[in-house]
Amino acid sequence: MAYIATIKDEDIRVEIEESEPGLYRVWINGADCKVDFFEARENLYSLIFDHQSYEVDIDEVENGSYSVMVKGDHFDVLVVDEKKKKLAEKLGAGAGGRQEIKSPMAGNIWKLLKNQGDFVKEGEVLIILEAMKMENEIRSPIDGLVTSVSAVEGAAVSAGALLCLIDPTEE
Amino acid sequence: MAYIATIKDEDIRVEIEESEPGLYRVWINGADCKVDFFEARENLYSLIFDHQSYEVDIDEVENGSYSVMVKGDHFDVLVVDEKKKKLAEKLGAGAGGRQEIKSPMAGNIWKLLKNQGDFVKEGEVLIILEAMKMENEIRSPIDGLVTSVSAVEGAAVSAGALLCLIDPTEE
Amino acid sequence: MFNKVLIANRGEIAVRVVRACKELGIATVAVYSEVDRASLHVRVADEAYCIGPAPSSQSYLMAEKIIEVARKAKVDAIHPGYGFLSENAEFAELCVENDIVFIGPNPRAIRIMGNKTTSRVAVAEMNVPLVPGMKENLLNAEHCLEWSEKIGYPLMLKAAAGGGGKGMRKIDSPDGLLDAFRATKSEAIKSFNDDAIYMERYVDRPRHIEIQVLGDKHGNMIHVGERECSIQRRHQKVIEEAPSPIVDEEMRQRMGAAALSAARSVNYDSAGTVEFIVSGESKEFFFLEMNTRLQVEHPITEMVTGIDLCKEMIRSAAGQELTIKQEDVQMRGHAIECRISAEDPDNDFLPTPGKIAGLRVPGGPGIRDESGVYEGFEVPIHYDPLISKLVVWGRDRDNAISRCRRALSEYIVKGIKTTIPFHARVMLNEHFISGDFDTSFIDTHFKMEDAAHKRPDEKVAIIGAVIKAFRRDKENSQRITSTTEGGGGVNPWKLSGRIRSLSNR
Amino acid sequence: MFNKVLIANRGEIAVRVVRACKELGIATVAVYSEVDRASLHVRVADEAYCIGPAPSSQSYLMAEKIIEVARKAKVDAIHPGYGFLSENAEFAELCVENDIVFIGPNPRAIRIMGNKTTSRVAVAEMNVPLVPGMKENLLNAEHCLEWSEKIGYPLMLKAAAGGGGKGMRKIDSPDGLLDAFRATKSEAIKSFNDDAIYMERYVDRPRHIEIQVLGDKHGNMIHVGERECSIQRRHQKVIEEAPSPIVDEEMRQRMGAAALSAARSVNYDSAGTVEFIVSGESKEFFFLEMNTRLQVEHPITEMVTGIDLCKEMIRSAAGQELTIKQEDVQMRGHAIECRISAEDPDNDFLPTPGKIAGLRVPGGPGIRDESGVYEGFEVPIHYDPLISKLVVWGRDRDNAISRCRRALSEYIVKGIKTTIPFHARVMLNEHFISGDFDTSFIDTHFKMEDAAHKRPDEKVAIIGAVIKAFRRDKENSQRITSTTEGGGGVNPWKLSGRIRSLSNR
Repeated sequence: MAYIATIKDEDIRVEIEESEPGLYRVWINGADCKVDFFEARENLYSLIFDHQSYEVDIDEVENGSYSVMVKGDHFDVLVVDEKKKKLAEKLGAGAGGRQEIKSPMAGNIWKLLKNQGDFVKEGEVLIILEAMKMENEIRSPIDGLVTSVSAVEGAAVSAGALLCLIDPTEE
Repeated sequence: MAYIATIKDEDIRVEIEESEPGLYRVWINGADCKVDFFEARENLYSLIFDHQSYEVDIDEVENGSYSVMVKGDHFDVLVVDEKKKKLAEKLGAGAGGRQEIKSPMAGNIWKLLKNQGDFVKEGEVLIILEAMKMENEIRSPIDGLVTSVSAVEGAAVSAGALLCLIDPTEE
Repeated sequence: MFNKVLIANRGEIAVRVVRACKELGIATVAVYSEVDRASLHVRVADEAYCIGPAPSSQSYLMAEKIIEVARKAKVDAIHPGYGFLSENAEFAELCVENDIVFIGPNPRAIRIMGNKTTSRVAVAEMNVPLVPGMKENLLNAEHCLEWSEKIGYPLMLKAAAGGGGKGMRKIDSPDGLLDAFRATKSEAIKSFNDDAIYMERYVDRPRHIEIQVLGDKHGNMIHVGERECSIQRRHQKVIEEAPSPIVDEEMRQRMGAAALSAARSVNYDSAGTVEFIVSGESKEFFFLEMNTRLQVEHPITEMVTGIDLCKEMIRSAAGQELTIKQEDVQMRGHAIECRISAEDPDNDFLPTPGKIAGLRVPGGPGIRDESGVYEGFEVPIHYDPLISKLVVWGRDRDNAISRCRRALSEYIVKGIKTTIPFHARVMLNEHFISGDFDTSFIDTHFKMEDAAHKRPDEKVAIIGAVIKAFRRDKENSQRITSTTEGGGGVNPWKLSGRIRSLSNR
Repeated sequence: MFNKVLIANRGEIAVRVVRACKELGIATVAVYSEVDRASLHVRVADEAYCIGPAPSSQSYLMAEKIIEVARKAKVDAIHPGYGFLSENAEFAELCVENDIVFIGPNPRAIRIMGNKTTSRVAVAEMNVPLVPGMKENLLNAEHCLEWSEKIGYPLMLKAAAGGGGKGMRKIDSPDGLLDAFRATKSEAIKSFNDDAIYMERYVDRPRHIEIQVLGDKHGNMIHVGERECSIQRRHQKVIEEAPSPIVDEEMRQRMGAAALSAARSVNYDSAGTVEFIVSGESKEFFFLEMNTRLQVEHPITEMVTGIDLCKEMIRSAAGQELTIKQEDVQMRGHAIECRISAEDPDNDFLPTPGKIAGLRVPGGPGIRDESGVYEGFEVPIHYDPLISKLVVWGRDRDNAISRCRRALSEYIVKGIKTTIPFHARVMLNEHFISGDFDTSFIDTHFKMEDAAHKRPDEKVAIIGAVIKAFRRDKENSQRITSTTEGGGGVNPWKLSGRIRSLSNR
């Protein structure tokens, strides 16, 4: 089976087949390696390939999006079935468009600096979130118009909660 | 609700009700206490009652039979719904009878010392099991007749596997 | 000795104090806020009392409430840990009024050392060196020029009400002095609502080095060596070590003597720390402040001296004499502490409260784990992000660093991001390894050097992720198959579509 | 220094050696049997090779196979750990023949010390004291009477081929001597197929005390103090401590000198241990044997001396000179090791292989965890039951014991039973606390005293179990309700009956 792995905007084609339970043959960058893949505990794997032993921490953050830790280094890897990727590309990527601003962590809304109807610049602070005795600024990723604000000052929010929506504007 | 807890052959009546989620009122030995019961992780509990804090390790070994560890001491507690217990007592305990000899641990059958048809004395060694470089003797709990042997010399067995059956005899 | 002690704190320091009490045969009472029922300190203590809602102003800072619990639980003494009520003289007095021993210094020492002005006056009388500068505030531009000639360049303008690294400005030459004078004043009023500023010498390549002292109620006092605390991020210590790479035995004795003088100025009678700013160039040292409590970083001193500071502090509060004499204090080897926080080092140290889904703590020789959490614990959003401290001992600094690197490689926290990878990278940094750094290291040098750091295992990460994706896809397709087989009347096509769409979310 | 080292072992000692190598910057190669794929040593090493099926005779003892892997992986050296091939002179020679350094002493030292007779002859020449007795075997009853007069009572009759505490008999007076002579002979032939027996003085209240030595290939050799190993169960050490409660500095130096003489008799050039039997009465000590490897209990010596024995052993094998001189060796404080085994102490120490469902390792000051397992690991049935070692340091013996007690109270292993509760009870035992014990302590004194031990928390156990039962019953009844509500066409009565019967199994 073939996948496209995307890491730091680079696409890498990886072919894989299972030779025995837990043993995989992987073709990457032209090289062919045999990998012994063992789940030592949930989301923590012991990989042995070419007799090299690695402890690899792999969490699937969202579907196909993996947060990987190897020897203290963190990697974000997006893995997509090659066929699906091609199909998706044919259908077109879909415009960037509306930005959903989500809370990067659990916390309390300290201050709302922008309200519905405000124009904001890229990098401008929208909301200040308080967690663990620290103030954390949440900034706009684009120039745009704040079309809706769901955050309420003083309220607690969980990680990933929608805070507001910003529609792109062209000045 | 009322339970009968049996510990070291002594029956103790315990009444219990849940006053709030995680908070219990327990009547035991005439005393009444409020218990804050929190599952810190699977089968490991933090109990606070009368402001005393305990870490208690409770595993349900079989239905109603609990293996409990408090501050390094191990207790076997059998807990039965009072109503069911009374019912069971009415129906009669059911004769002791046939003994199922089960493997107390995973291991290898090292030696079979008794075969089907052999008479054995209480305490006589039936089987020697080998595990972790140690030989472990499995003894007969009663005087009786070996009516069937399922263990095979040299074979691996898992914990709880049936090794043989012994029917009581009267000399 | 005490029979029962209440610990008015939470997290790793509360656990630390419970352990010390257990080893001394003292019963312990934990207090906890409503969100801390599941906290480790509640589980390890002998007794536990809920004292209010999550915000510390309504729980851990409620002096009256804590005293009430202390009376109810009939404790002999209260250990405040660090933070919260630990440097609150009124609380210490309240304890005394209620016949409860406060495990810390006398209230007067807390009060004097808690204020910049009174502490500087007190220690100056004992001839403890202060950074050369003014004792009063700058009146006007002329006054400013006049003092600049006395002090010389580079110099610092500082807001009198400042702190935590805010309201300071370094001036290199007379050119910008008057503009800076006005700017600092205006900043000071904006930030602190007080435009008083003063002038001080700029300490070149400043390092933060502190001396641990230990006193009892019989007038005995010793110092037990220094800690190097220059590795800071935004004026917060993140890595500490003992001994300091720049302090030799002669300097240690001079600093120790100065620290003892400072402590004697307030009849200090507990464990405490005298902080100095040290010039990395000239190695001159100047009094900064005294912390009248057990510090976060106390374990590194324990590792090199073999003295249990927490136990000694409790013993001394109970009226016992110190069991160690100055001449018995010997440093052996080198210790490093890494503060492990629930913060994402790859994302500007954003706090990462949440559930610790998995935890593996390093082991083996020379490793000490000072943790306040456990697997399954939900790190709350209400308190500071320190979840544990990794303390490492080695025969010398090189051995300690290589051991620390090894330990960090074993340390796994799953579910939330932590500063573990950050520490691992500092342990590989040339400047850190050479010992050549000052308090600006992390925010300047390290940041730059770290950006260039190589990540050799990208291929392993890709292969791991692809195998995981492959296994998931395979499992999903098997689930479809087996459901189909066992599913009886369900239309397999519909089902397959439903599961696909779930797995594509 | 080496670039890469193969560790020909498994479990905690393999992990220990990997850690030492990592700290020295040496790459590591693990070998593992088919059932050990999931073992911790495989996960922490840089490389890993499977060497065969589970039985050690087909894997960890396969010298040729290990050498083959070593050549393939291009390692410079092999560390054998303890057990398996560690005291196999042929294996050490095989390494040399293949240009691989064996991390241990020269093969001749292994061979001589591996044999009771040759080792006694070798050390006797260096005037190391041996238990007074015969060097030959007893010929007949007359010979027996003759020697009994030379040696005096009480005396020991021992099978020449015996070991591990078998084939020994203590004789208190001339009355039973000849009967015992015949009985021991007949036992000897039954147990060892060899009826040779000899006579030795009985050492009163025998303690087992050993001296750690450290040598290099340049003729340097030091001793680094003693370990008290008298706490044994069926002749297996279970708790060790350093220093010994009965050894003072003068005795330490005498024992150290004897140990160095013993080691010099074979030009010892690595880490090793000279074991002595010591009379608890007279404090006389006698050579027992020399172990030519790193011992299980080496960490306690590391804790009190600050010397990393494992690293020194590797450095010395690489041809480096010892970095420590005899005069630099200083013991600080007291260390205790508890061997944590997968055995059920409440059930005659029955082995308990199986899955570790939960694991919490103690932390805080003075604790060292030397573990070979992790949460989720399945302890295999094929190897010895040691899963980890808890090593504790304290300022003195009392502090070490109270800390050990505290640490054991934090230690949780779920899924399998372990010896943790056993250790906790020893730490509360009066005789142990007073230091007044000999090698028979566990099997005699402790057993008796332990049976009487109070279990104050029975009520807590009952309440916990009842609440758990109540919660389960409540959950079951809720499950019935909710299933009924959502269940559509299913007859609720039938369902309820089914679930009840399940929950009654």
